Amino acid sequence: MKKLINDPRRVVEEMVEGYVHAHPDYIKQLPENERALVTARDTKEGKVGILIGGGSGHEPGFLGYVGEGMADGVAVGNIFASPSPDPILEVTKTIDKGAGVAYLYGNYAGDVMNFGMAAEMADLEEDIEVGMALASDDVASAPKEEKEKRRGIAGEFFIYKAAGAAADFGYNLEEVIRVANKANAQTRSMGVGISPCYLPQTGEPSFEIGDDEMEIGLGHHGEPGIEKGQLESADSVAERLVGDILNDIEITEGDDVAVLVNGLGSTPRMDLYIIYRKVEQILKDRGIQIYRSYVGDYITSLEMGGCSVTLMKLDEELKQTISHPVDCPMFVQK
Amino acid sequence: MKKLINDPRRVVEEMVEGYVHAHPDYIKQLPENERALVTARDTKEGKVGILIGGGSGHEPGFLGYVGEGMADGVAVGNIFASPSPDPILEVTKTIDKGAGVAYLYGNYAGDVMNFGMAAEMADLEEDIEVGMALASDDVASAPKEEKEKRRGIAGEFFIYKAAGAAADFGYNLEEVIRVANKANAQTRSMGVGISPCYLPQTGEPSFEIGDDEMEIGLGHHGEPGIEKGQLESADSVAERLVGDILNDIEITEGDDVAVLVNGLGSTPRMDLYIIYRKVEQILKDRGIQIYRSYVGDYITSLEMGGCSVTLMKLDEELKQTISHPVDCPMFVQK
Amino acid sequence: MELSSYDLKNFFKTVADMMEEEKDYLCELDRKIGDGDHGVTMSIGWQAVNEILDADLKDEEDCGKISVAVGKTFLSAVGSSVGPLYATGLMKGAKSGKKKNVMNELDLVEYWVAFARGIKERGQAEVGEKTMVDTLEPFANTLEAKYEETQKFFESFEHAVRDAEKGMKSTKDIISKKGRSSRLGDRSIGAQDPGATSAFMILSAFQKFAENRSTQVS
Amino acid sequence: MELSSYDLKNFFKTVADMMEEEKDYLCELDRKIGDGDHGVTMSIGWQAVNEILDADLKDEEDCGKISVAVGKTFLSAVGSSVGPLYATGLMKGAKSGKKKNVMNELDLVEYWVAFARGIKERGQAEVGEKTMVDTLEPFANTLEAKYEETQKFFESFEHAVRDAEKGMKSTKDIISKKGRSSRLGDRSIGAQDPGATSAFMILSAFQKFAENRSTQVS
Ligand SMILES: Nc1ncnc2c1ncn2[C@@H]1O[C@H](COP(=O)(O)OP(=O)(O)O)[C@@H](O)[C@H]1O
Ligand SMILES: Nc1ncnc2c1ncn2[C@@H]1O[C@H](COP(=O)(O)OP(=O)(O)O)[C@@H](O)[C@H]1O
Ligand SMILES: [Mg+2]
Ligand SMILES: [Mg+2]
Ligand SMILES: [Mg+2]
Ligand SMILES: [Mg+2]
Repeated sequence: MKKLINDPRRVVEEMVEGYVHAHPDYIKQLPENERALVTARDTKEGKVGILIGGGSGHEPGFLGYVGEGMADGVAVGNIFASPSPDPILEVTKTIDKGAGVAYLYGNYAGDVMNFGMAAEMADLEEDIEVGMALASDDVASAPKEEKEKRRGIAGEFFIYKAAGAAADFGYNLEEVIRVANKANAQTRSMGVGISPCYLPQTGEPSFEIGDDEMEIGLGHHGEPGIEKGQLESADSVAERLVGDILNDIEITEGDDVAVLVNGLGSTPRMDLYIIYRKVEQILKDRGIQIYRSYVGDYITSLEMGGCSVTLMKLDEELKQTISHPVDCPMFVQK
Repeated sequence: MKKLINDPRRVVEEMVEGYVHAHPDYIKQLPENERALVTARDTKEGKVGILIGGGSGHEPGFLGYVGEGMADGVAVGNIFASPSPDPILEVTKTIDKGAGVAYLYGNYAGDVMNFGMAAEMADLEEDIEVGMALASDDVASAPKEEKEKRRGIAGEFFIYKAAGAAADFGYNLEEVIRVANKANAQTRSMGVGISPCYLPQTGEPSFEIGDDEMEIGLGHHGEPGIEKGQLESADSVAERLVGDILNDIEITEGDDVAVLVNGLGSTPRMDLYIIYRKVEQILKDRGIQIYRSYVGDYITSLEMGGCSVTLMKLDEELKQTISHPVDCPMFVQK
Repeated sequence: MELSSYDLKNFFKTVADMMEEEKDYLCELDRKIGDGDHGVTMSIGWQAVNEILDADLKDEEDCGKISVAVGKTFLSAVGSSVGPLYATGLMKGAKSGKKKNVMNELDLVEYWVAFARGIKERGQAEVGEKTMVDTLEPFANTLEAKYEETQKFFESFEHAVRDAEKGMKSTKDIISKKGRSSRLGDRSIGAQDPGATSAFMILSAFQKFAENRSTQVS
Repeated sequence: MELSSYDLKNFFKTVADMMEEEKDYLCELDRKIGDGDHGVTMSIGWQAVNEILDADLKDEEDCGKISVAVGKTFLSAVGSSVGPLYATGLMKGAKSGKKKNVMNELDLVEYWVAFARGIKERGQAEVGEKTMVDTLEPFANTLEAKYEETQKFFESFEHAVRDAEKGMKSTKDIISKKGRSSRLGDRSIGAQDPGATSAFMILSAFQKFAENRSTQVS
């Protein structure tokens, strides 16, 4: 393992420190809790607050997505570990503008418990209304019939985008949560890993993989996938990933989708665009229309190699949320 | 070497194909030459055309920077190889709006010859006025006295930004070139590599490096640097890089700078922000003011590990160019 | 057998030391079926506990308050899955130590039963789903039953820890149904659950600590 | 000795084949002091040449036009440093083949001298700067002088290639002053320049091709 870090035990603190100093007009740390970050811009009274969060090591996820049009605040966990309720609660208190706060996070045991505890505390101690929407877009992580058991991976990006826009549109908390849940219901992801990441504190590879192998359906914390296979060409990989998605959700001729080809950390943009090329061909062949595409590192796993493909099936409302402008330190859309 | 590609000989074609299909409202390929890409938006008559280019494998450099506020077109080379004069000339013809075209590229023997030939052809065959500004920001690549021999690395980003803004401001060709040259004169970069990249066609690592070593001052094509050293902490690396820069250009108390901490491809954002943290501390200690910071993968070397630090010393005019909004497929600034 | 607030703090320090030693092993287990961080998380949490024991809790003598503070500290430091789980255990256990400088054997039985049941409730897992509940549930059942039957603390605890160990080992052969590893299906078979392992370590550490304590005293 | 347009095309095909074989070696040289792509670039360029020889140039009989087209094709396909360099060489050489279906010995001497000098002019490099000019300049000087002196083509070419080889080998021991490797300073010592090597390969391939050609004919 080779990293440009100092003390492995302090990577999250130092990253956050660097981050807030790099973008002072975008983001600030709350004095109450250094893992609680909120937008530095003024947010409208009466707007639903959007709170995101999860473990560190997924940058730009999640702290990179605080800003206009997406989240108002983020709770930052240790590497690959849910934040504790404390920073979640502090962010909640700060970003509540009287309309309640929507918690958006991935469906992981740890996040469910910590965000759940924070929501209880927000209700009981602070009298703030909290709504929750969980991302469960990873097709590989449970059978179709048990979608609610699936984990959230890169598709979380679309859910933030949708809910962030909805809040900006002036929707109330219930409506924001409805949009977030709809976005999640319409979103599917499928990933492949070709090289592991290394936790700074252990220095060990997150998974073992042969020189000519790929791990299909792996989680974005290096959790084993559903199948180890021979490393194949970009076209075959794209076919496999898109195939699994289209087997899972009905998207047919004339439908509109948003596409995300997401790098896991060390995959060059070159490779991602080569994957995108095939994804586009497959969709085009089926008469599916691409409304907007995102290609790059959106939710990573440190320096893991590989990528995921995400499709979100769009109705008019979701199209509006996709087109809504965003201004975050790590993601800007005009 | 593990990559998500198809035929290694066709990576550039396939990447470009994926890229133009992913962002059809941003960019289009010229029918005359598939390596010639221009903005899909209308550009004002009378605006100086900004043409950038260089080898592939540096994405988002260079094709990612075509869009409003930066470049009007790009000529795409093979991996780590200058584009030939053909696509440069085709782009020139398309983006000339009667005010001439500025060629911005890094100071490499190949680019100098190919862009030079294209400029001659533009003049002789097409009667288009061409101006040229070369990036030579890499402190490690020649002594101070021979700055004109230095190669261009991540600092090219600032030069595109400055010249792109100047063209938008309505400056004429001479003025755009003046701003680009000033930006270059005020910009210094220094990089460090910790793991190699792999050319798709050879599958070989671009340089050899021990498990506990770093290569200081390496080029962004894997050219050897000035010194191999023990891999050190992020803070020491930041001190070394910034130290070398500040020994090379006088930036003192009260001066304003733009900062770029650039990842070479496989370095997590976490590590980049940890480097940034120290860079900011060093500058702050010296009373140098940070006007704006950029942290991420701006000009990469495929999946190389490591980073570079770039400082651009700002006067009022350069500040304006830094603040100017940009809308490119791989970089947006509001 | 009695346990003073001083002993209780010392026990928590023993756990902190142990987790430093076991962290690589716990990470290795978690790499096989999870995200490889269980040892790191336990280490971060227990080091934070270690610090607060020497600071805010230095002069605290209320066993209940100590256990609550340890739980909250652990949770704040780690979040993760095990933050809420162990924190809930420690906070539920705290009730039997409330306003006590010394806990007697019955208090201790109640403490550990509440610890185990609290975790189960928080995580909503059942035995057989390959989680720490596979360690904790048989432990709590045996401890409660044996102590009621025999009124012998050490014997009961020993039995309970033995059943905890069986439970922990049983996680090797079952398919995970909860937490990260639940996505693995058959591929989770053969790997022992990291949380089941750390839970066993804590229980067995307490057994040794208490036995030592009583030999020193007698 | 005479070379027909058919021979010229065959010679270029020989170079294309050779570059496929040598590409790994050339990349390896370039990895030491450059960016590791010289073999790849030569391969891409000469494969493109190979294709055009079978297509657009199939029925072309003007040696000048052939050489110009080969140069342009090479340049378009590769860009890079060597694109403009070799393309300029091929286009400058073309002059002595202009409107000729067959080139005689004097034409060939002029061709290769112009080839070498054209490259030098394009790259603005001097002998001793660790580039292909270290191969090409002594080659051209010897070829020109020897042929003027002896009027013997093969002997002169052989001498010239021998000096080219010496020039190529000399690049091992000098510090680079041009191109990517010029940033290396002392660290460039010990590595032979890739461009000097590929240039030598082309010249020596021509020597062999011409010798073969003349044996076949005689
Ligand atoms: N719902 C749950 N109920 C009980 N234990 C659980 C539950 N979810 C996870 N666990 C336990 O947590 C352990 C993993 O802990 P850890 O690796 O620290 O957290 P994370 O999975 O968030 O990385 C598992 O081995 C399992 O024993
Ligand atoms: N200015 C120059 N004049 C002559 N030869 C040069 C010059 N610059 C570079 N070269 C030659 O080009 C070779 C490198 O070619 P190649 O690797 O294909 O291009 P690049 O350096 O652009 O990757 C060098 O070994 C050197 O011989
Ligand atoms: Mg975890
Ligand atoms: Mg090159
Ligand atoms: Mg874990
Ligand atoms: Mg090269």
